[in-house]
Amino acid sequence: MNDRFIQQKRFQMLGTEGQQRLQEACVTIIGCGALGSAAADILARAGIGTLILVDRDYVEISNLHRQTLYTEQDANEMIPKVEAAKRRINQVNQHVQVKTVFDHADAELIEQFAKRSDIMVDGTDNFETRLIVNDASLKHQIPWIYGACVGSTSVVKSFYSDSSACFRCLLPALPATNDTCATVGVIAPAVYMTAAFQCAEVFKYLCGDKDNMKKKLVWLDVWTNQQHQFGIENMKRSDCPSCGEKRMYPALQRSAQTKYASFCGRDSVQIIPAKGRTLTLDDGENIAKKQRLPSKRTPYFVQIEYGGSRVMIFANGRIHVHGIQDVNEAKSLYHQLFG
Amino acid sequence: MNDRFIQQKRFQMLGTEGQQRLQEACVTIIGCGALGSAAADILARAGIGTLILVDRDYVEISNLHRQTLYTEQDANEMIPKVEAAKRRINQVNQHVQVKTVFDHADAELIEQFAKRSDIMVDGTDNFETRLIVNDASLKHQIPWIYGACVGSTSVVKSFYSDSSACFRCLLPALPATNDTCATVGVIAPAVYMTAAFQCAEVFKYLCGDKDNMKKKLVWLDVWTNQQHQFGIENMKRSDCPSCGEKRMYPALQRSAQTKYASFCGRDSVQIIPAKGRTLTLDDGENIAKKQRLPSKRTPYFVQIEYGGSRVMIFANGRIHVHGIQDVNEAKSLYHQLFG
Amino acid sequence: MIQLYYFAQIKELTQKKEETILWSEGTVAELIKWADETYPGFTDYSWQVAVNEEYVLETEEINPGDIVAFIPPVSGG
Amino acid sequence: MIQLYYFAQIKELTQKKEETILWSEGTVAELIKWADETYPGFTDYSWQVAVNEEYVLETEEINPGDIVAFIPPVSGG
Repeated sequence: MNDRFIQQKRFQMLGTEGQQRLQEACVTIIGCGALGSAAADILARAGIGTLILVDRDYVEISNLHRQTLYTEQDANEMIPKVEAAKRRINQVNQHVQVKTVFDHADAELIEQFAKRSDIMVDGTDNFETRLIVNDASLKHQIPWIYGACVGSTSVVKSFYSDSSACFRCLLPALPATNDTCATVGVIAPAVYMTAAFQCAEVFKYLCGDKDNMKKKLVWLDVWTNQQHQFGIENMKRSDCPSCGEKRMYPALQRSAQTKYASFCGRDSVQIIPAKGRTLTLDDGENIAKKQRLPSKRTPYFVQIEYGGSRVMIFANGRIHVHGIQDVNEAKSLYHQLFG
Repeated sequence: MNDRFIQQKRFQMLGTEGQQRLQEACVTIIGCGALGSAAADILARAGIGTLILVDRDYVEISNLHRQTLYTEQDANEMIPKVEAAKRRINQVNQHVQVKTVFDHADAELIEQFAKRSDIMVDGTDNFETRLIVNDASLKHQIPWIYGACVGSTSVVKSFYSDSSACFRCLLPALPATNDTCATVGVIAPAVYMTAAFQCAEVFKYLCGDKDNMKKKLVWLDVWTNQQHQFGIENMKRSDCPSCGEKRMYPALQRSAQTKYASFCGRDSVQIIPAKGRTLTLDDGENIAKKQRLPSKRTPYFVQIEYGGSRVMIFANGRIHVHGIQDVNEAKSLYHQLFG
Repeated sequence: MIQLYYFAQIKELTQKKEETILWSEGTVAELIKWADETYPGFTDYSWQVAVNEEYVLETEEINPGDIVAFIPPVSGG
Repeated sequence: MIQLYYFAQIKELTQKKEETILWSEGTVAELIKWADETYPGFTDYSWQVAVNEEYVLETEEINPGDIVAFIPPVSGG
C-alpha cells in the first residue's frame, strides 16, 4: 500500500504533505449524477479520507452514457445512485469512508454538510440548489466549487472568499427557463472536463494553494474549441443578501424553496417554484416546443406530455405533475424540464 | 434500451445520425493506462460499436489513482489491463465489441489496427510509439488523436489531414529525456481532461464534423489555469519523411525501433534505444538526480537503482536492466524512466 | 464599432455567432435595448454580459473597440 | 522588447515563468543562443518554440512586441 499514491505525491504542488491533507479531508458531493459521479471517482481514487454523497435518484439506463460510476446492473436493479456509487468507490479504494444520503438536498441537509465538511463539490443540475449551497458556504465559511455542463459546454468557478462576488451576485434572479441536459443533451467529454476542473480546485484548496484557485469563471466548449475565462469582480453587489453587508442567506429560509406535495391517491404531485422564480404559460410553451414534446395551451394552463407524465403549468406558476406519486420523481422531472 | 442514448442524441452536433455512426465505428486505443482507460470508459459508454484495446501491462496498485477502469481486485490479481478494461466496459455497456491485444504495440501491430479501425486514440506514454502511430495513420489514411499529460498539464491535437504538419514535423528528433509521470508525477484531473478532449475529437470525426476538429494544439494546465492553443501550420516540413513529398514512414521500418532482448538465465534485459534517440551518461545522471534515485557514475556507465532493478546506461547509449527477466516489464520501466 | 459574441441559446436566436456593430457610446442596458429590438425575444432569454472577458452589470459603459459577450448561465450537471 | 514565457521544466531551469527582454531583431535561433548563454543548460532540454501562439522553426524572425514561449513536448499518458 505504501506507494499507492506515489505518482500523485511526485506532483510537486501536492507532495507528501498534500497527500496527507487529502487523506484527512471530508468532501461533500451534492448530487451524484454526471458531475457528481465523475468527481467522486477522481476524489476517491486520489485518497480523500471521507466522502459524503447526497442524491435522491436511482440509476437509470439513460444515465450510463455520462455517469461514470454506474453499470447496467445498477440500472436494471434501480439502485439508488449514492449506494451504487459507494459500492464502486470501495472497489477502487476501500479506505475511503463513504457516507451516503439518499434524499433531496434541501437547505437543512446542506447546512449540515457545510458544518461537517472541508469543501463542497457541486454535482447538482439546478440553480436553486446551488443558491442553497452558496448561502450555506458563506454562512459556514467553507468553499464550494460550482460546476455545470450542458451540450459540449463546461463552466467552473471556485467560490471560497467573502470578498469576491458570490453565486447569487452572478444570478440575482433565477432564470425562468434555461437549457438543460434534457433539452439540448450533453456529451460525456463535457462532463469529465467539468469534473476534472472541479477536482483540481478541491486538490488546490486542500493543499493550501488558494493562490492558484480559479478567480475567474472558466467557460469551455469541447466541441467548438472556445476557451474563455471571465472575471467576476465587477459583479460583487454590496446589497447582496448572501455576501453583502446585511446577510439574510435567503436560500436557507424554508419559505424560499420550491415546495412539493403529493396528492394522496391521485397519482400526482404539486410543485410551487422557488421564491424569485416565475414560470409563465409562455415559458411552458417554449420548453415544450424546444424539446418537441406534445403540448396544448388553454388560457388557464399549458399541458406537456413528458416521459409518461402529464405536466400542467398554471397561469400563476403552480405546476401539477400527473402520473407520478413519488415526490422525488417529481423533483427530478421538474429540474430536468425547467433546469 | 431504446432511449439509452437519448441525452447524447439530443446534443445537436451528434443527433440520431451521429449516434448511428458511433455504433458502427471501430476505434483502436493504443495503451490502456491513464488516458487509454478514461477514453475507453467514455467511448464505451457513448456506444462505440467496436473497441480494440492494446496494452502490455498488468494493473498495479499505483495505477489506481488515475486509471479509471481498474479496481483494487484487478491490482491484487495482477490482471492484464486490457482484460480488466474489457470486463468493466462490458459491465457498463454489454453491446460494445471489445477486442483485447495483450502485447507491446509495435509497428506491425499498429499497422494492423490502422487498417481495421476508423480512428486511433493515443493512450501511450512515449514518443516512440506515437511516431509509429503517426506513420501508420499517414500510410493508411486514418486519423489519430494525440493526447498526453504530465503533472497537471494536458496536451491534445488531432492529426487527420495530409496537408497539415504531422507529429514528426513537430518532433523531428526524439528528446533524449523529458518529464514523465514517473519523474514529475501526474494528477487524475489532468488525465480526465486530456481524455475528454480526445474523445470529443473522436465524436467529431465519426459524426463527420471535421471543421470543428482541433487544428491547433491545446495546452492546458488545470492547476495554474493556463490555457493555450498553438497553431502548427508553420511546422509543416516538405522534406518530412512521414508526410512530405518523399515518404518513407521511418517509424514503420523494423530497424528504427527500440530493441529489447532478454539475456537468458541472467535475469536482465538489454535495450537499444530507437534510431534517432541518443542517451548520454549525462542524461542518465540527470534522470537519476531529478527522481532522487540512487545512482553512481563511472567513465563507462551510469547505474540507477529503480523499483528493485538496476538500470545501467552505457556510454554508447545501450541500456541493461538487471533484476528483470520479462521483456515487457523492461519496456514499461524504460518508458517510465526515459519517456 | 464593438464586437458582439453570442453564446449557446442566444446564438440560435440571433442565428449568428458574432457580429460587429457601430457604437459610439452607451451602457450595457442600452446595448440590451438594441439587441431586443434587433432580435425579438432577446430579453426572454437569460444571459450574463461580459465586456472584455469581465462580467459586468447593466450600468457599465461600453466603449468603441470593446468585445461584448452574451453568455447564458449553465445549470446542467 | 519581447515577452518570453517558460513552460514546465524550462520554468524550473530559468527559475521564472516569464520575463521581458530587449530585442531589436533576430531569428529564433539567435534567441536560443541568448537563452543558452543566460541559462546554462538551456539547450540540454527539449522544447518547441511558439511565437504569438504559433509553433515556428528556428529560422523564423522575431520582432519587437512578439510573445515567445518555450514549450517542452509532453509524452506522459
